[in-house]
Amino acid sequence: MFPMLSTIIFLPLLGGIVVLLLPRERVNVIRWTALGVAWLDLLLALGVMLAYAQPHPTAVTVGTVPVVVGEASPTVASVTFLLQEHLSWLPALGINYSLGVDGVSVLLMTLTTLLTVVCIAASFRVEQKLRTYLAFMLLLESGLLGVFLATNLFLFYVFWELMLIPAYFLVGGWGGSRRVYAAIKFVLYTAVGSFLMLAGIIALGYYYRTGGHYTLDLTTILNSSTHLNSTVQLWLFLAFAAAFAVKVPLVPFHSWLPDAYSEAPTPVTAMLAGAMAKAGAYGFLRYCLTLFPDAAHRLAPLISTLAVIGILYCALLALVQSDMKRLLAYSSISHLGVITLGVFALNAQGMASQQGIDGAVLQMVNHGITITALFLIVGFLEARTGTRRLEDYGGVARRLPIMASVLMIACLSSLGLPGLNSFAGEFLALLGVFRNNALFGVLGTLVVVPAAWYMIRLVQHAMMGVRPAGGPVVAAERKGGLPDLDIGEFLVLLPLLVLIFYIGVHPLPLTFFVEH
Amino acid sequence: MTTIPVSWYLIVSALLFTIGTIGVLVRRNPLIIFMSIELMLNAVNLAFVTLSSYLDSADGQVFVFLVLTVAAAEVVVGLAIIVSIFRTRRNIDVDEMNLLRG
Amino acid sequence: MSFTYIASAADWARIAPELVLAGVALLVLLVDLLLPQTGSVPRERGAANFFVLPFLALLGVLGALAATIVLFVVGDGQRAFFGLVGSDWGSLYAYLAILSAAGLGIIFSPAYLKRLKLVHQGEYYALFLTAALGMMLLAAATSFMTLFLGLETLSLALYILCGFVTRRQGSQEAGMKYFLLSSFASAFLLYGVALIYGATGTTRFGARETNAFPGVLQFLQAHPQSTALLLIGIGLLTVGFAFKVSAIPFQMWTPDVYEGAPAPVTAFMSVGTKAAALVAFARVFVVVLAPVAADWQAVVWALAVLTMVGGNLLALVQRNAKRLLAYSSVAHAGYLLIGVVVGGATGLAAILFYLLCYAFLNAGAFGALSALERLDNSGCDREDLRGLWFRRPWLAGFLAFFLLGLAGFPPMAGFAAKYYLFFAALQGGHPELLLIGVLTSVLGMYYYLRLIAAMFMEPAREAQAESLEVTPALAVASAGTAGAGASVAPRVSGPLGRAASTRSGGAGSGVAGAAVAVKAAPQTATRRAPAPATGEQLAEEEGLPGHSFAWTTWLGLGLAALGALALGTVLPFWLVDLALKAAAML
Amino acid sequence: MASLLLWVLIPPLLGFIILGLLGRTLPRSAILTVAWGTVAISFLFALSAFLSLLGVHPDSQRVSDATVYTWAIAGDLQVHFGLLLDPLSATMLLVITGVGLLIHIYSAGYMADDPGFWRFFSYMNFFIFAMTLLVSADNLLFLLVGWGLVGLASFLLIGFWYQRPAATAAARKALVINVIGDFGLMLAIFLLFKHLNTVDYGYGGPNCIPGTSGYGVLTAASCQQLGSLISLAIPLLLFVACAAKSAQLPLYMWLPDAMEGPTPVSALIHAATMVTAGVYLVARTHVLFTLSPYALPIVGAIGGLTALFAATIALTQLDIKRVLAYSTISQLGYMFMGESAGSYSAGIFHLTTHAYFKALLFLGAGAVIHALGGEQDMREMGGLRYRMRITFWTFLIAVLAISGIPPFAGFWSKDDILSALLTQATSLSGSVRYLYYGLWGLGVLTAGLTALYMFRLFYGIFMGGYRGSGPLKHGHADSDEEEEEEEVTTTAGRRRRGESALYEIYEVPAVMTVPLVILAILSTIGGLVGSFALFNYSRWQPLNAFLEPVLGSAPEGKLGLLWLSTGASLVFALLGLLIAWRRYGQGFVYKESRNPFYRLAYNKYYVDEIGIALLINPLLWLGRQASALLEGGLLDGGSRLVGRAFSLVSAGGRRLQTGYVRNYALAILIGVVLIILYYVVRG
Repeated sequence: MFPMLSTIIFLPLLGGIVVLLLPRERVNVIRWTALGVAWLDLLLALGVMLAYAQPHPTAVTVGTVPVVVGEASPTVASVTFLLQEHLSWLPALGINYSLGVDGVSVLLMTLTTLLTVVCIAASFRVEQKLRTYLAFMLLLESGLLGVFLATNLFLFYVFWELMLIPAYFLVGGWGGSRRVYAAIKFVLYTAVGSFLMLAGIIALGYYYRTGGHYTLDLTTILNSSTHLNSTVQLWLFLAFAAAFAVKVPLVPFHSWLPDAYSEAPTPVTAMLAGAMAKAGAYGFLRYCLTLFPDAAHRLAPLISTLAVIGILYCALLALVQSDMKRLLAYSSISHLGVITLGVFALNAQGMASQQGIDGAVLQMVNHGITITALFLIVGFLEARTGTRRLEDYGGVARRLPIMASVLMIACLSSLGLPGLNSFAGEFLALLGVFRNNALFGVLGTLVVVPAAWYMIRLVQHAMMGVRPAGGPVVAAERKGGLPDLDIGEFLVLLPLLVLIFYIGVHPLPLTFFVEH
Repeated sequence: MTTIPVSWYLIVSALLFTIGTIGVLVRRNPLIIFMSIELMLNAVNLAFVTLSSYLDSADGQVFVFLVLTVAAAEVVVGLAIIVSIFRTRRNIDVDEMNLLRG
Repeated sequence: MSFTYIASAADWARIAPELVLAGVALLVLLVDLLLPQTGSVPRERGAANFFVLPFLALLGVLGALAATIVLFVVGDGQRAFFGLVGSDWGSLYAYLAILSAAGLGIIFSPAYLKRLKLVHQGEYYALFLTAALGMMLLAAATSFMTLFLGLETLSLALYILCGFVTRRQGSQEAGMKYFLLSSFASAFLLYGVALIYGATGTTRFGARETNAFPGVLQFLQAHPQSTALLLIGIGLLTVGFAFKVSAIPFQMWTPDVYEGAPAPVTAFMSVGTKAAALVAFARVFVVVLAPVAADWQAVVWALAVLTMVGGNLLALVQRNAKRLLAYSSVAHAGYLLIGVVVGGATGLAAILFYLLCYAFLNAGAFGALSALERLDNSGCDREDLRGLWFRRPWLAGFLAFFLLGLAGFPPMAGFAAKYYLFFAALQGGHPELLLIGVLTSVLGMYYYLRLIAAMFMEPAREAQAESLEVTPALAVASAGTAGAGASVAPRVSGPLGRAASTRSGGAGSGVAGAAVAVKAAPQTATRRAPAPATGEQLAEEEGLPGHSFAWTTWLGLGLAALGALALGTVLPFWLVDLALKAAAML
Repeated sequence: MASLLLWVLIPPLLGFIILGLLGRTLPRSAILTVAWGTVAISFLFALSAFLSLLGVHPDSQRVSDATVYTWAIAGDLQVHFGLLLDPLSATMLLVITGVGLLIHIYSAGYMADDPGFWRFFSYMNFFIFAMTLLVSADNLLFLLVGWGLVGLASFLLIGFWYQRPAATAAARKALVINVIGDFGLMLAIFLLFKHLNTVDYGYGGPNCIPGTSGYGVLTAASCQQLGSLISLAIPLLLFVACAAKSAQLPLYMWLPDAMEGPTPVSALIHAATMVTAGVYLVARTHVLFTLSPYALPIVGAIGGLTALFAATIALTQLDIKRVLAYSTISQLGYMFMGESAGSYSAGIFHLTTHAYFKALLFLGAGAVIHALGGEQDMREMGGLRYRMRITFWTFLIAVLAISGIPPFAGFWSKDDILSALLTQATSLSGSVRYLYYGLWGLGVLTAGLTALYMFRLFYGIFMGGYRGSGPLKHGHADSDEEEEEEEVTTTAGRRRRGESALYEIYEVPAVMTVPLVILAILSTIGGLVGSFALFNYSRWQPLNAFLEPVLGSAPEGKLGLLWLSTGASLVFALLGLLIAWRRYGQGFVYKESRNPFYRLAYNKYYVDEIGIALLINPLLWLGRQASALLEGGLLDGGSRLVGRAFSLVSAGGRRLQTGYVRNYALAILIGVVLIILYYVVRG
């Protein structure tokens, strides 16, 4: 069988190498090659998505996740991986090259490829060290895709770390003035978590041994009759959660994020916020929940509490930020808290809530789309005026009507306006949470109020109101340096806008993927 | 003939070794330091022959030869290095050598 | 007190790799004498000299490598010379690491020697090979005698190599320090050996699987209770090994020597010595002293922890890349000691696997630095590395690659190695070592990344930036007109590259010129740099006709990178199995 | 049949899309064609839907539900986008599209000079779409969608002149407070789903079997014992949403500020339709409100207090639109009072008539403002009856209607509410009946106040002499381009005062007066559908009867009580009129009053200031402190500190590395000694 998933993962990597080898002067060739690779990958991903949507009799059901459907009838939903690829790598340690997709990963895979296309297209203005930049972008895509598609924990970890390298270089190499600090902080925070997860993975393989045989294959582990005792589960859960909690991030492990997001070049920020943050939530869902159900049950209140604190606390922080990117960064933490909350919406028996999971996954996709659009618009603005401070802006909607409209739409999506994409995800996730724990549900839902406030504040301060007396924006405007979105920029944003509307109006296909 | 107990030899050897060690620590001239090291090696040699004789085993004696040879080689190399340093610095005090530190 | 033993042909065959090396080492000296003098250029400085000798040395390493592989396949794994030297897979495996490091070190050498105008290459390569020989002997030793012999052989050769740059005081100082301290530590080791000899009556190790050559192991198996003599012997032995693997608190020589020594030598010794000493360490403690493991485990455990924590901590504030790597190698020694503590087949296999991975990464990193180091030992400070990426992107890229590998990022070898080692720790019942190792790795990540940040994310200092920013066009032009400076991009590092580089005068033009543009930039810049501080050195380096052997550096870097990548991705598939088998046979 | 509603929904949506995408390039006529045409089509379909319902017999069959598509399936949650056609939604649709159409027409004149002409109409179309979605959705989720979208439309239109800081601030306030309502609504939906496993309304009577058609929160509410807490929580959460949307205490603050939007917007959204969504929601989900005995009294109490509270503020305001805004709040309170009495149809009835006369009031005010070039201050008006005759007469009708003077529409609907309250009070036992007596009293009192402030407004605008200085040169529609100059002309325009300036004022064009006239007619006769209650309650009230299948029958009152109630309210209304006439009949004279109560009301009881001081500022302060102390200090500083600590240790260790051989040898020796010591100690 054609190794479709491997192709999807490694195509960007190869593309990156090709890009590196292109002659430096042929800037356009370089750009279009990178974009072409990203597009090709997106098409492949879409192909897989379509194939997945077909009824699949050959699906291999490889394990079960307890999910509660309905109040009274706890049932068991199965985890089914399709398009599996398997290659012995280091069988002695249970390390294999195994890939597979299920409904969740198929969505995130497609999201990642889409965002890469968008972010690479948005990077056409990058001039310094273009080849390397694009190569790193593509490498980042490879890493992310690997994270979403790996079904062996070792492989998962390899990709998990692999995506850190390009992210580090992209933040540090092309970022703002405090880029080095931000990049190193980002990597160190992440590294503490990931190394703990590494310890956890090693231990997991160790505990899931039969005879002298170790295994790290998710499929084998989920089908294994070995049941870890709850203490072991607890520690392993914590080890894994450390990595995911930093990546998502949960408060108080989020300190790296505002720095990294605000210092990174905007398309990179968009990638980080749009796709990479999802890796953490995905990890919670795919690993913490399924591998350690008892521990998840015991610790769900803790994680949920952190998530709720993060939701409200970061919303509060977003209210007072004057740097647009920092504002979006905090809003991002806040929204990801809802996703985490949805994932950990366990009921009294420790069963996950289907609405919670559906909503969380939906929200991963939605947040990816929305936050990417927001960051890109802010980036476009910054490219025109050289400033991200809200105080410098005001009344530019008249010069930038299209940009203002697009920003408005993205902000509305972000604040969870019913009828747009984020609403669908947040509603389902919070519904699931509320059902199983009313308190968390209420507190989580409360976020809509500050979210509306800071998002509207962003739109209004940036685009509306009175034009400031002076400052960089006015200066740019006087110089005529304040053109509206050009066609290229608009095309970059267009797919995101379309999805914002489409998913809002008709999220059924996405929930279909999650549940099948 | 009264035999001297083995332990006496070993104690002498240990004493010699200690003296050598102290020599390394307190002297500043690399030549003397090196001589102290040679003293340590010879202390080891004493232990080897003693034990060889005590255990009735040839290994110890072979080892002594080995150590002697190596020590000789070390002298060559060591002196070469010292000379080379002396040529450029006109000074071979080890306490003057802390270009590399930290 | 008499014995007869006649060495058989099989004995010689079992030490074939060592023989090859020894032979080639002598040959190198001989050839050095015979090389013709070309015109007014003294013999030692002749172009042939820069090519023939390293080539020959490399050939020797390759020959030894071939012999090793042959032994892997057809060797009987028996001990040679009455149980003095092993030819088991464990030793052979160690050879692989040592020879890889030696080979890489040799490949990095010509460009370096030429740039620093270091002559006397016959001695250099001969000593290089001798050091490798000593290491192999140390790794293969199955008797304290051979062990001592190997140890001293490698040490003696390295003393000289460390002090090889006679015009650099740091180098001399390094040689001196290494010499004094190493002899000092050897004395302790030797005393320990004597005491153990006293306690057990033999200096042979004895094999696990046969009783053909009974030794310490057999004695201890028979008398597992430990005497004071034995314990103190073991303690002193520990000191000797700990010194060689540079475990804390015996690590102090490491940074000084690594910094002072010529970079290619450091590349070689940092890996080779460590590999040889660790294999010997592991063999003596894990295999031979296994019956009294309870006695020494705590000490080694403490050493391991101290070294992991201390090595990483000390590296944090280092600003010199060479010193930083030296401390990092201390830290890596700490990780490796986990394998000794854990013991068992997995522990040993983990050590072996780690060593091979580490060989490529560390040798590569130092190799990259060898292209930067100047005669006065400057050029490797973080300040100097700032903005390296903008000046020499490929070099910076390689260095970053190796640093990331050392930091333990997949898919480079460092990660796989660490994973296996940590796995061994857990399996061997030492989860605390796993945890400590994992957490100290975070510290490690910081200083590696800080260095990378300096290269990639910080602009060069003002003066440097101005003089060294060279446009590609300028570089192309210079490749064409400056002539002598035609150097090659890494990917044309074969014969083509050599041809291009030896051609002088207006050769590099057209496509070739564009291809070399990447590499030529810094060089041109160097030539144009007016910086008075380093002017003298630069002028000195300019005296020689360019880096006509720079391609060897690229070759070395490429090989190291390839090795590191392959070890991290493809090879573990069977290499770990191999290491496992090898470990069982140590 | 319900699928007819799709054709009510789609045209305005299409209009919005067309205008939003292409409006900038279209000529005005095309914009108007699209904007009017789509709403007109919508209206026609709403009308036909209404008529088709009338054709169905018996009454109880007047429900039709059509599923358009499946929105999402998540576990046991199934959400379909479905349309519900029943008397309630049909009535609402008719009001929305009808009044909407009139206001669309009117706006063509009002907004004629505005550069954002196309944008205005696209937003307006969007509003019509959102509002029709809200009322025609057949489940709570899409109600929520509509609920959010009307909030958005309101936000967009309040902040239509986005360069005015006051407008953007008002828009933000409106949105955030509306989102608080959304929050309540979401929680209510969550609670309902948690206990009933559905978000559909359901139709066709009680149905306790999940999954069957017609099962829904409304039909299944009584099936489960929800417990007193939950059955109170659900209506209260719903009412949070209603209070936010319909500007009830304590969430009313946004509505007066919302007057920053163009006046047609105030008429359509902030008077006639959107703000009544709360009233609609209570009526729609009245089943849930009856689950707990405390829910409706609470609703009533809040409504009553709001009615009085807002009326007192309205008494003192000078900005004519603000007077109308507070009046709207007050009237909405009325509607909730009516619903709290169990007479939901009374609430809907008042909603309908209120839509007519309040829209008329706003449009009239808009005409005045338009004629005066943007002037909204009553002190600068007066005597306009001479120059704006149509506006004058229609405004008078509206004032009479809202004041509850027979036979105008407001009289009937207000009486319906008051009598329902009295009926409820008498029919109940226990202490709760005193509440209803109190509410009735409040209602009557407010009726008087309403007449008072409305006539004050009326006299202030139209009667007496002209106090202003002619129309402002640059209109309300502040131009997009040169806002700096605007400031200058605003002050320059105030040079001449008195009668001569009056002649610069002209009646607004026909495109604006025609809607006024139509609305005036509706305000006059619109109450007749409920007029016969006074004579025979049960048989002669068509609207009541029409809505009965949905809203249930209102408690039947005694005829005597009805007359009592009517009489009282009429007396109070006339009293208010009289006072207003005495005080302002000769023209409005503004006097700074030192009366503390007056000051209090004039400053809107300082609610905004208190809210800012107690809620907003502390929150922002907290955010800033957290940003500085926790983020910058604790977390960032903490991680720096950790790094610093490691560096210090490292630097310390580095100092040990002295470079002296002998020190190194000493270190080795120390190591040796330690190891030997270990072995010695260990034995």
